[in-house]
Amino acid sequence: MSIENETFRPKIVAFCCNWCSYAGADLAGSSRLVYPADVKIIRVPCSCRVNPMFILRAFEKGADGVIMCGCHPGDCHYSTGNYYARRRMTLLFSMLDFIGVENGRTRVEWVSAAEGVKFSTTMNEFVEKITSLGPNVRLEDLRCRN
Amino acid sequence: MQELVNRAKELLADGTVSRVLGWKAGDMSYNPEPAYFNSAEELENFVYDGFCGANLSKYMIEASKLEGKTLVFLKPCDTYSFNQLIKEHRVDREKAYIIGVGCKGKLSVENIKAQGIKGIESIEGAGMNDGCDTLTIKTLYGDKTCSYNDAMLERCHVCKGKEHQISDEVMLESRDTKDAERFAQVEAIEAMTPEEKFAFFQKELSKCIRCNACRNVCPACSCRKCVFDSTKYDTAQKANVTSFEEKMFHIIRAFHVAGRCTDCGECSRVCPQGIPLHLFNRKFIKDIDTFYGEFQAGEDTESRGPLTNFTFDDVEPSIVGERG
Amino acid sequence: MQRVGVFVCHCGSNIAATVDVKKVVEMVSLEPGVVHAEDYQYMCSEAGQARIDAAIKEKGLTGIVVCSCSPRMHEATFRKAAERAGLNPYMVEIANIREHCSWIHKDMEEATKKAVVLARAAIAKVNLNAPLQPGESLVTKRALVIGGGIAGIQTAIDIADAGYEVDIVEKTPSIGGRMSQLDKTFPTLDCSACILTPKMVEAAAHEKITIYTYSEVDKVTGFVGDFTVDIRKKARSIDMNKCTGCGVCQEKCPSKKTPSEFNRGLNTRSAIYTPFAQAIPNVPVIDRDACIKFKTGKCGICEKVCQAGAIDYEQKDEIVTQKYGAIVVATGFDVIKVDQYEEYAYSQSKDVITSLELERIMNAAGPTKGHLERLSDGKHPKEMVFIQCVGSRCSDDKGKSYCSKICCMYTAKHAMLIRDKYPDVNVTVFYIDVRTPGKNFDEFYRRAVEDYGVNYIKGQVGKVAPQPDGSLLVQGVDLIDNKQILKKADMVVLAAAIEPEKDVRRIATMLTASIDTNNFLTESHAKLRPVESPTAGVFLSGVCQGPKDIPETVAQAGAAAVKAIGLLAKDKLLTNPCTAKADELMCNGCSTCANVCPYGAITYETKEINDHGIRETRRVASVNNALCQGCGACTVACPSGAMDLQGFSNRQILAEVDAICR
Amino acid sequence: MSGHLHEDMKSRVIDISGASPHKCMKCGKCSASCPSFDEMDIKPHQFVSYVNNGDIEALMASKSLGKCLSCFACVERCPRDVKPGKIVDAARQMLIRQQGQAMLTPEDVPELLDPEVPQQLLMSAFRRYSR
Repeated sequence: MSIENETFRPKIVAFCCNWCSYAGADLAGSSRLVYPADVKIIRVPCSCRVNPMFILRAFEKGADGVIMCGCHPGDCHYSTGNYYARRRMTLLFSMLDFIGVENGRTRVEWVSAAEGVKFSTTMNEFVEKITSLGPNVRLEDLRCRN
Repeated sequence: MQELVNRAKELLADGTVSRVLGWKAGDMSYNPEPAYFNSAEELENFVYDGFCGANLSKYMIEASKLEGKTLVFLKPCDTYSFNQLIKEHRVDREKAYIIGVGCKGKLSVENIKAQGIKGIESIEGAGMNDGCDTLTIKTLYGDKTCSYNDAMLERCHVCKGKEHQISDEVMLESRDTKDAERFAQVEAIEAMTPEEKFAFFQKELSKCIRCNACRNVCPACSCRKCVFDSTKYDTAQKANVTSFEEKMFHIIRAFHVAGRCTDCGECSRVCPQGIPLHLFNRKFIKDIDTFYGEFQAGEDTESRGPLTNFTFDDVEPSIVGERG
Repeated sequence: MQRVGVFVCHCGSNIAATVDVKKVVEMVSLEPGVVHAEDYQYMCSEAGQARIDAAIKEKGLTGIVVCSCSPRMHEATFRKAAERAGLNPYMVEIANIREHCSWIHKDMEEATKKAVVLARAAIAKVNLNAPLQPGESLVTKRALVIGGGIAGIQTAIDIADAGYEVDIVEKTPSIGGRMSQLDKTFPTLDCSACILTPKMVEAAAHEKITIYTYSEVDKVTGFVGDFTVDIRKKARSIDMNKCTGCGVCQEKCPSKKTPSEFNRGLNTRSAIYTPFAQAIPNVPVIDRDACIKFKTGKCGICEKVCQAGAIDYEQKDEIVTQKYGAIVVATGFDVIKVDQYEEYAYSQSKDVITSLELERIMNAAGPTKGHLERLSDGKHPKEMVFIQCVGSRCSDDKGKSYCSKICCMYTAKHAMLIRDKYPDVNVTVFYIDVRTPGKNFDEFYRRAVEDYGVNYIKGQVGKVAPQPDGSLLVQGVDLIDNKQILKKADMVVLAAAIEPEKDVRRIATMLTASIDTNNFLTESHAKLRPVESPTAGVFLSGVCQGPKDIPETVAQAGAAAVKAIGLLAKDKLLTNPCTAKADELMCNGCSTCANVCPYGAITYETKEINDHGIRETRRVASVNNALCQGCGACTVACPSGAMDLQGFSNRQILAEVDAICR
Repeated sequence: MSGHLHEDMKSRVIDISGASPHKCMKCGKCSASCPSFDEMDIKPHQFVSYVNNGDIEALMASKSLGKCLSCFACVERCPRDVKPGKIVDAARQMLIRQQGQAMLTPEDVPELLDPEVPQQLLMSAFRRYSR
């Protein structure tokens, strides 16, 4: 593989809740539904375990996109976790938009344990989106001294 | 101002309170600072004028641990912070005797300097009995004048109102100072292109020297130990240009106080670099109001904050992209 | 820093065909903390586990990373293996390089790279793992069964026979469920009531079983071993202790126009009613929407005729709160609405009926007293057409994607019974496939064809058109003969798809049990844990889990009972040690965490804290490990980061993030 | 004809029709619903096999193309969302394109308008007789 001609391959972190989305990703696997290897999944017990700091940290360390998947609202294994996660992520994403980080580098998708197809299509879409946005420089570079 | 001192002496004398929390004169006439007064004699140094912007509610966290009651002077906007601290069990209402003190808009010497006035020796016209229209500034280069309103802090132009949310008694008159829309600045930034937004914040945040003044003054940032000093997030380093906290500090700080910030504006007031830090907080407040209904932290001491609450049909995070 | 051992599984060719396992071993050996790395054909096999055991002992490993299939599959296996070798089981992390890597990527180089990254993340995490000890919680020795059909009844009897108290909650006025509506059962053709009624009586008479009919589950809190459930006993308007079940009230009730739910609306019932003669309990309820007394304040006839003085118009809903160790869901099914298939003219003609309606027509206690007759004119039919797969196996938005499983067999049953009792009736069945797996099932179907002369046609019906003469013109196709068929029929029977009871979504939400897109409850493992819900302490019985016939339902009911008994037999349960924990030195005591905790697991205590030499009385959070389920909502709500989640700590997750982004 | 061309025509039919022949479970409800069944040489339920086998030429040569009324009962009633009627429609379009003739142009339509004529008929006629 030559370095010069290497096309941009994004680094993508996916936080998946253990009960629905991680199982959905497993189902995508057992159904052999292909999505790019750029996506790496981190298992968390619930979407409400995802601290906005984790997402910012990923960006800071060079991630180009971060996606969080959880149970559908109403189906949370812990009944209410994803409702809190939904508010947190809405506000965080809005703040990132406010400081000029491109829309679309972050995403939340509700994926049930039965939705292997949805998991796979979501990841394909997300990788495509991030690839089109190119490498993430803004979050890495927010405070560089001029 | 003298009536405040007199009342404080009375309350000390009859044993209602053990000490007084107020402001004392600083080295210049425009920089009074928060201070405890334990006796009538000490109260001779007490001041209260247009430069007493400091929000004393956060000091009540420590004062709540002391023996006896503390008399604290709270301006209308400070009372929101105090209520929020009651909600979070950080201050003890029983340990406080609150005099809700009137406010005619607080001043910033930076705003005066920004008008090209240099070599300031003293400033007159900032007292509670003055007319609040013109400040007379004695400088090395002669007397200058400046309109009171032009010298006011940004937060006073979008004042939340003259009512004290909590108090044992109220003294001195307040004045309407609101002459701007609270969210106008936020909206102006929202209207920018992503490139412009990014350039704006990159410029502002690049000034940050991580002095932590914003954190230290913020009544919502009252954690015993801040996550930025904690080993649990690997974020404890200071002033390292490539570190995590360096880039994300202000976003995370704003997120941590989201739903709890009363918009008291102290962060922007104390920033030595003049970064408009209140913009982060106010953006969250605006979003919370639009997405989840109007909410003013500190209006009461019971209700659930917007981030510890939800409805089944809250907006999805994708609204951020859809809004365009 | 741990002494980490990494074990890379080939999973036969499942992993090894796409991931270069040798390369993974080589790469992970370079990671900090890794002192041992190897690969093996099947890590989960006994030999594979023995290798882990040996490496732990020989190399003094303190942390294990297994690169294999999903942790949902074998995390428990490898934890046990580590424990046997003397390591704390929570020092094991899994890198999922099968479902999340080898199975979805085609390019070996790419897949290998990704596998290495996933392994690195697991290594970074395990380096920060700490030994965890499970806590203990007590088990309430009582089970709740939701639903009083054959599934619920069988489960309850089996649990009660093992010596445990069982409560059945049934929303209708009587237990019995769908099976009580059936006339005969396949493949032996015995009468449904004859085999069900004794079971109902047995349940009712069992000293360990309490039956709440006309009742619903209102609220569920708690967790495995210690659920607290509110049961709403809806106002029956009858004092159950006084009623003798004489039935006079039902006879005299002047309001008799309400469609009978039990007879699928084919006839009517009175406002005060028991759904059917063998109802248990044999105590009526007053349908307050239909009762004249409740609607106008006048009437009160039932009260006057009741010799026992059992009528109580003032009765109110009553909430019974009870603790349970295990909950079995047996909520059953209903048939879908067929009026959406306009081509079958169900809503246009009374003589187009569903199979369940035919059951009632064939039943001696049904609306026609068991005589096969057209509902439009009471005439005896000569030609009957059965249409299979109505709403089953559909990929449109009207029907269900699954096979309803029971229709082929009950249609053969109906056809056979009709031909047996009325040899003058011609019976035609339009089918797509005849599916008869099951003991003596295909023989049963063949008997219908060979011995009873039922005319099976492979092909679907496109349209049923009611004719002016009252007959039905059926337009179908014979795919074998490649001919279109026009057939005049007197009755058409639709094998409507079955679907889970409407209530099941509400119940699943209360139980935090997963449910699939068809509203069937999800089992913990499709093959190996078919009667357990992924929510601990919740078990599945009957059609709520997927389409089943009676023998399968009864078998599954017994299996669910055994699982529940296995739980109830324990005095204590080990609790998940991955719970939240507050750092008292950092805690502000602000109550934010308690506001988001769904289990009420966080309380506050005011205690003396020694903060690096400073002694202070502080309000600090404390987590009840038995209540905490480890969701982590509190950890993010906590402004100071004092609250952390064991097993998924901030540092562990950040280490994974860092490893992935490296 | 080369296999490649077979595949090409097959994918063209699928593209034009938006049909999903692989979803068919051979229930025959399309043929059971078809008002022109008896006049067709290739029956509606057989359309999918022709597509699946790539035998589009035979389909294009079939009488059924002219016999199909485009009533779309088969499309409406198909439980698997296969759309057999659309396959015929697609084959017809391909035939017209091959012959390179349009028997109906948009300009002709206004003259043919008649309040009695259902719009659906016009649309299907247009689909059938124009390129």
